[in-house]
Amino acid sequence: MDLIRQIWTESGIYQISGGQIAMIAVCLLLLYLGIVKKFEPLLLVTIGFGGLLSNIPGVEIATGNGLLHLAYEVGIETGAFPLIIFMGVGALTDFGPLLANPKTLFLGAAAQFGIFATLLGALGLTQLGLMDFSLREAAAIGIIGGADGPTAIYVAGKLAPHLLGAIAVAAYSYMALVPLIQPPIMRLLTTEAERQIEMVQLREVSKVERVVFPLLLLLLVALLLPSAAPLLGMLCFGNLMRECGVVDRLSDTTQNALINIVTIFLGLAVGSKLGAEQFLDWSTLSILILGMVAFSIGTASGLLMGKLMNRLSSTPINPLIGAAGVSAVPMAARVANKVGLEANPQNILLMHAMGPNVAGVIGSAVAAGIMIMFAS
Amino acid sequence: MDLIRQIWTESGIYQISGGQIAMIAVCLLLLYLGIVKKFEPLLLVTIGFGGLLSNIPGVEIATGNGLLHLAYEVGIETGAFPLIIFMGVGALTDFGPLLANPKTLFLGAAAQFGIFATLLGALGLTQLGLMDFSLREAAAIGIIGGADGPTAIYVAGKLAPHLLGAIAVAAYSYMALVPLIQPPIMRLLTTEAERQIEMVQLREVSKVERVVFPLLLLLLVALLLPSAAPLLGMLCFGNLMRECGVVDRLSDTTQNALINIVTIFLGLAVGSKLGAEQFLDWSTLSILILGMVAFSIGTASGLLMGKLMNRLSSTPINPLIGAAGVSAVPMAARVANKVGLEANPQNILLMHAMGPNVAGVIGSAVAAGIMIMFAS
Amino acid sequence: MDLIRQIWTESGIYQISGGQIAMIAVCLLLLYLGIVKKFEPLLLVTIGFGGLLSNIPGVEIATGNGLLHLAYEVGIETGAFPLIIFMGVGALTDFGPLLANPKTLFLGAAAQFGIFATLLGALGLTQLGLMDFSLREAAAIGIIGGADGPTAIYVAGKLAPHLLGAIAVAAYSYMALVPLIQPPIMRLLTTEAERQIEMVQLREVSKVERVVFPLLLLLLVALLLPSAAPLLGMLCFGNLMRECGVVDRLSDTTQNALINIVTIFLGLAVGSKLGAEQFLDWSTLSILILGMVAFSIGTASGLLMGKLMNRLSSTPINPLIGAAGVSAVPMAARVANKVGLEANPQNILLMHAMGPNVAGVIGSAVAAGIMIMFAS
Amino acid sequence: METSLLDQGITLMLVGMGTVFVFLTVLVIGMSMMSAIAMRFMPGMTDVDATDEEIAAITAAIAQYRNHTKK
Amino acid sequence: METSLLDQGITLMLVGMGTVFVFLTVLVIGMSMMSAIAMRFMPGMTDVDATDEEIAAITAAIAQYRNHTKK
Amino acid sequence: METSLLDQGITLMLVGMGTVFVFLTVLVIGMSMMSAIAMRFMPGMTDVDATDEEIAAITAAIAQYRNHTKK
Ligand code: NA
Ligand code: NA
Ligand code: NA
Repeated sequence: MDLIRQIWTESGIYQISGGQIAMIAVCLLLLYLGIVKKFEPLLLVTIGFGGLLSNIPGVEIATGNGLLHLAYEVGIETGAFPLIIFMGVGALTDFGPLLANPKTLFLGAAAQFGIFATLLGALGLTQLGLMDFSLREAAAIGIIGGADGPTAIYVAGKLAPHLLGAIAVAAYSYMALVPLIQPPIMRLLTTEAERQIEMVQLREVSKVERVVFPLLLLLLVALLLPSAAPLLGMLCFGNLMRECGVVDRLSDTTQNALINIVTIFLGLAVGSKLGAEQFLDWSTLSILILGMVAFSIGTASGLLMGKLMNRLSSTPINPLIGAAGVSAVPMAARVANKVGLEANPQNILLMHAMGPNVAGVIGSAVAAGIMIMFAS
Repeated sequence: MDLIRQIWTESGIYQISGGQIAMIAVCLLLLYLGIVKKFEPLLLVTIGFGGLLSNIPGVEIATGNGLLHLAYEVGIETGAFPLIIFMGVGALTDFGPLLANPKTLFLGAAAQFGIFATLLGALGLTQLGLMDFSLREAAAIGIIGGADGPTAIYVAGKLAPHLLGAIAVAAYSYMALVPLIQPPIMRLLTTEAERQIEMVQLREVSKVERVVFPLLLLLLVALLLPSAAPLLGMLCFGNLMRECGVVDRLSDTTQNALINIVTIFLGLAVGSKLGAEQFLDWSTLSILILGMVAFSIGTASGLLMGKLMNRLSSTPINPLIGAAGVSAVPMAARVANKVGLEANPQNILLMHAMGPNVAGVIGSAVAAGIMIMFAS
Repeated sequence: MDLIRQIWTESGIYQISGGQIAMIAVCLLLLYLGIVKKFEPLLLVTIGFGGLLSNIPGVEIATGNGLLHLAYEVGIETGAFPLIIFMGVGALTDFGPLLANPKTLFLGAAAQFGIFATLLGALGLTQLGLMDFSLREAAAIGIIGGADGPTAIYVAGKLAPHLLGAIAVAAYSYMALVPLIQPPIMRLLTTEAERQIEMVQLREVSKVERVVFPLLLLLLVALLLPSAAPLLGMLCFGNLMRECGVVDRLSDTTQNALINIVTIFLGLAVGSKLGAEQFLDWSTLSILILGMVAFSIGTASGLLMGKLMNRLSSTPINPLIGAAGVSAVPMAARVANKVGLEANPQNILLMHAMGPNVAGVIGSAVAAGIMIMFAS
Repeated sequence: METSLLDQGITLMLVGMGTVFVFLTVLVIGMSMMSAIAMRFMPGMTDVDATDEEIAAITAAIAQYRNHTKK
Repeated sequence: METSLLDQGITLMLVGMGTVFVFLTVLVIGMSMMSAIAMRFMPGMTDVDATDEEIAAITAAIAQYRNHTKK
Repeated sequence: METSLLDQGITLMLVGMGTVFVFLTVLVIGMSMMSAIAMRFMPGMTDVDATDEEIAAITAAIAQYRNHTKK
C-alpha cells in the first residue's frame, strides 16, 4: 500500500502545478509553430521539446545532474555552443554578395538601431517603475533586435542567464515571424516606385577575395573591438574553412554533423530554461513585447537607411533590401525578395538582399561586443 | 642497467595477474562473438576492446585520467550516454506497427515479468545466503530481463555502478543469443496450430498519428510516472525529430554520426568496468545465470500473454509475436518471424512482431522508472 | 566620453604588443603554408587560426573560460584528443603492405633514431649552457623526430605542456616540409644504382590477418611496454573497427565526423598555446632547429638501415623506402616513390614504402611509451 | 517487525507489474482515441512511400557503393 | 551626481551605434581596398561553378534518395 | 656521484633504441607466425575487391558530386 501511495504522490498528476500546465501548453505551441507552420523548426522543435521535459514535475532533467542541465552548463554557461554554431554559420555562409557590394554593410549597420532602441525601451520601463531591469538585463534584451539566435544566446548567457529562456524564445519566435512582421512595415515606409527599383547585377567575386575576407574581418575585430572577437572569430574561422578549399572535410563536418549535434543540445539546453517558475514572470511578457518592438525598429531603420543610400548612391538601391539588415538569415532576404516581386515581377532582389542580410550578422556581433564590454 | 630493470618491472609480463589473463580471454571471446558470430557487434566489439585495454597491467587507461575512465565519468555516471543512445533509438524506430495495432502493447507489458521475476530471484539467492545482493543491486540485475542495452546501463549506472560491467555484458550477450535462447521456449509453449496462425494485414498509419504519438507518450509519462521521463523523454524526442519532417538534418545526424560516436565511447566506457578485480567475482556468475533466467521468463510470459490474447481477441493473434515483447530490437521480431515461417511458409509475422518489439522498449523503460523510484 | 575612452583603451590598437604582432605574422605564415602551399592544411589552418585568435589582446579566448582554453583542458591536458585522432588514424590505415612484408618494420624502427638523437641534442645544448632543458623537456622535443602529430602532442601534453605550441608547430611544419627536406638526404646517402632497385610485388593479405593484426599488436604492447598502450591501443581499436567488417557504421563515423570534429578542436587548442609570451622564446627557436635535425637524422638512419637490409636480404630492397620510416604518412611514402621514379621510370615504390611508413607510426608510439615511462 | 528483503521484492514485483500494465493500458486507450480523432478529422493523410524504380535502383547502387568503400 | 540608468542607456545607444557604423565603415574601406588589390594583381581567379548536366542529374537523384530514406 | 643529464640521455638513447628494435622484432616474429598460421589453416580468404564497372562509375559520379557540393 505504501508503494502504491508513493507512486501516486510521485506521479505527475499529483505534483503538477498550474504553471507547469501553462508552460506545457506554451511548449506545445512552440512545437506547433515549428512543425506545422515550419517556423525556424530546427530551434523551435528542440527548444519546445526541451521545455516540455523541463516541466515534468519531480524529476531531475533540467536541474542537478539531469542531461539538459548538464548541456546548459557545458555548452551555454561557457558560451561554447553559440560559438560553435557561429563557426557552423560561417561555414554555411556565402559572403560573395557582400564582397560584390560592400556598401550594403551600412544597411546591416543601420538595422542594429533596433538593438539599442530596445535597450533604451527596457530601461524606460524601469524608469517608469513598470519593470526592474538592470543595465545588463536591458542589454541582453536589446540583443533580440539583432535577429540572430546564437548571438542572443551568447550575450544572454553572459549578461543575464536567468532571462535566457525568454530571450531565446523571443529571438527565435520573431525570427520565425519575420514573414508576418516585416511586410507591413516595408509597405508603410517605402513608395511603390521605390519597391519597383531594379538593381544592377552583382559582379563576380574571386576566390582570393573570399579567402582573404574572413582574415581581414578578424584582423579588424582584433584591432578595433576585441570583445566581439569570440563571436566574429569563430564566424571567420568557419568561413575560412569553407572558402580556403584545402580543408573541405573539416568544413563539411562543421556544416553538417557538428552544427547538427550542437543544435540539438543547444535547443534542449535553452529548453531547460523554460521551467514554469523562471519563465512565467512579468519580465517574460515585457521581453516578448520589447523583442517585437526591437524587430520593428530594426526593420524600419534598415529601410530608412536604404532610402537614404538610394538617394546618395550613383547606382540604384532598392530600399527593401535594407529590411534584410536585421539578419534572420535567410528569411529576411527572402521576404525582401518577395515584397519586391509583388511590386515588379521582374525584380529579383534575393542576391542583393543577401549582402545586408549577412552584414546584419556581423553588425549584431559588433553590437554584442559593445554590450559585453560595457555591461559586464 | 637500472633502466632495463625498470622496463622489465613495468612490463606486462612481469606485472600481469592471473585474473587479467582470464579477463583478456573473456574479452577475446566477446570479440569473437561480435566479429565472427556477428552477435550485437556494435556493442560487443567496443565493450570487448575496452575490456582488453582495461586489463593491461600498470597503465592508466580505465582509471584516473585515462580516456576510458573519463568516458565513464562523463557519459555513464551522468547517464548522458544511454540517454543519447535512447534518443538515437527513437530516431531510428518506426512506431507504425504499434500505432496500427496498439493492443500489442500488452505483449510488451507481459514480457516485463522477466524483470521482476529476476529481481525476486536475486533476492531469493540472498535469502538463501548464497549471495548478498541489496534491493538496489537486485533491481539493477533484474533489468537485464528488459533485453534493452541502454536501459540496463542507465539503471545499473544509477543503482549499482559496481555491477555495471557484468550487467552490460550479460544484457548484450543474451540479446545476442536471442536466436538460440528463444526458439526452444517458443516451441515448448505454443502448439503447431498456434504457430501457423496468420494475422490480418496492418492498416496504414497517418503522418499525424506518427507525429502525435511521441508527444502523447511523453505526456502520459509526465502525468503518471515521471521517474521514467528521462529515458522515455529522449526516446520520444528522437522519434519526434524523425517523424515531424521539418528537422530531417537533425534526425539524420542523430541516427548516424551522433549515435555512432556515443556508441563507441559507451562501449569503451562499459569496457572500463571489465577490470579483473571487479568482474571476476561470484556475483558476476550469478548475474550471468540470473540474466539467462530473466530472458527465458520474459520470453515465456510474452508467449503466454499472446496465447491469452489470441483466445480473447476477435482477430487472430499468433502467440509467437509475444516473445518479441522482450525488446532485443529487431532480433526478437526476426526470431518470431522465423519460427512462424517454419510452421507455415505463408506466415510473414515480421511487421506484426515489430509492434510488441518496440512495446517492449517502452515497457522496460517504464519498469526502469519504477525500479529507480523505489530502489533509490 | 568615458565610454569612448573605454572603447579606445580596450581596443586592439591600444593594447597590442609587439610580440602579438609578430605572432600574428607567424600565424598568417602558417595559414599561407596550409592554404596556398597545401602543406598539412588540416592542422596548419586550424592551428594557425587558433594562434591568431590567441593573440588578440585583452579578450578571453585562449585563457580562462575561453573556448580554446576549454578545448585545451578537455582535450589535450587529458590526452583525449590525440588518442581519438589515433583511433581515427587506425580506422584510416591499411596495414596490408606491412602485413605483406613485415621486415619493413625494421626500417620504421631505425628511423626512430632521430627521436633519441634529438633528445641527446637538446641535453647537449643544456650541457653547453646554451639552453636549459630538463630531461622531460628534451624527451618531448625529441619526439618531433617521430614525424607524427598526435604522438608529439600527446607526449608534449604529458611531459612539457608549456612547450606544446612550439613542438606541435615544429612537428606539423616539418611533416609539411618532408618533400623539401628528404630528397637531398636521400640522394646524398644512396647510389643511383640503389635508387633504381625494383622490388617484387607484394603478396595479397587475407582478411584474417588484417583482423588479427591489431589484436596481436595490442597484446604485444600489453605484455612488453604497457606505457605505449594508450596510443597504440587506440590505433589498434580504430584499425580493428575498420577491418572486422561488422561495425562499418562506427568505422565510417570514426574516419569522418569524429576525426574531423576532434581535428578542428585539437588545432584550435594547440593554437591556444601560440600566445606571444609563451611562443616567442629562445626555446622555441632551439625546438625548431632541433626538430629539423631530428627529421634529417631520422631520414638518414632509415635510409642506412635500408641499405643494410638490401645487402642482407635475399629479395632486393630499395633503400629509399627506409626514408618513409619517419612516418609523416602518407607524404614520406610519396616522396620515396617520387625519388625512385626519377632514377627509374618503371619503379613504383609507393606500396612498398607504405610498409615502413605505417611502421614508423608504431615505432614512434613505442618510443613515446619509453619516453613517458622514464621521463615521468 | 521488519519486512524481509524478499517480502519487499514480492511487493515491488506486484506493484511494478501492475504499474507497467496500468501505464500501457492507458497508453493503448490514448493511442486508440488519438488515432480515432486523427482518422476522423484528418483523413487521407496516410504515408505515401514513393518508390519509383529509378530511386530504388540508385538506392541499391549507392548501398553497394557504400558497402564497397567502407570496407 | 549619479547618472540615471536611462542616461547611461542613451550614452550606450549613441556610442554603440557610433561604434557599429565606424567598424562597418572601416570594414567597407578594407574590403574595397582588398578587392581592388586582388583584382589588380590576381585577375581571372573568379569562381567557376562547374555544373555539367550529368552531375546535376546525379545530384537530384541523390537528393531524392536522401529525402526518401531520411524520413 | 650524480650522473650528468647527458649521461642519462645517452643511456635513454641506448635503452630506447634497443627497446624499439626488440619490440618491433618481436612484432615481426609474431606477424610472420600469425600469417603462416592464417595462410595454412584458412587459405583462400584473401580480400576480393569487387569492382564492377557500374560501381566504379557511380563512385566517380558521387565523388565528383561531393567535391562539387562541398566547396
Ligand atoms: Na543582426
Ligand atoms: Na524490454
Ligand atoms: Na614515426
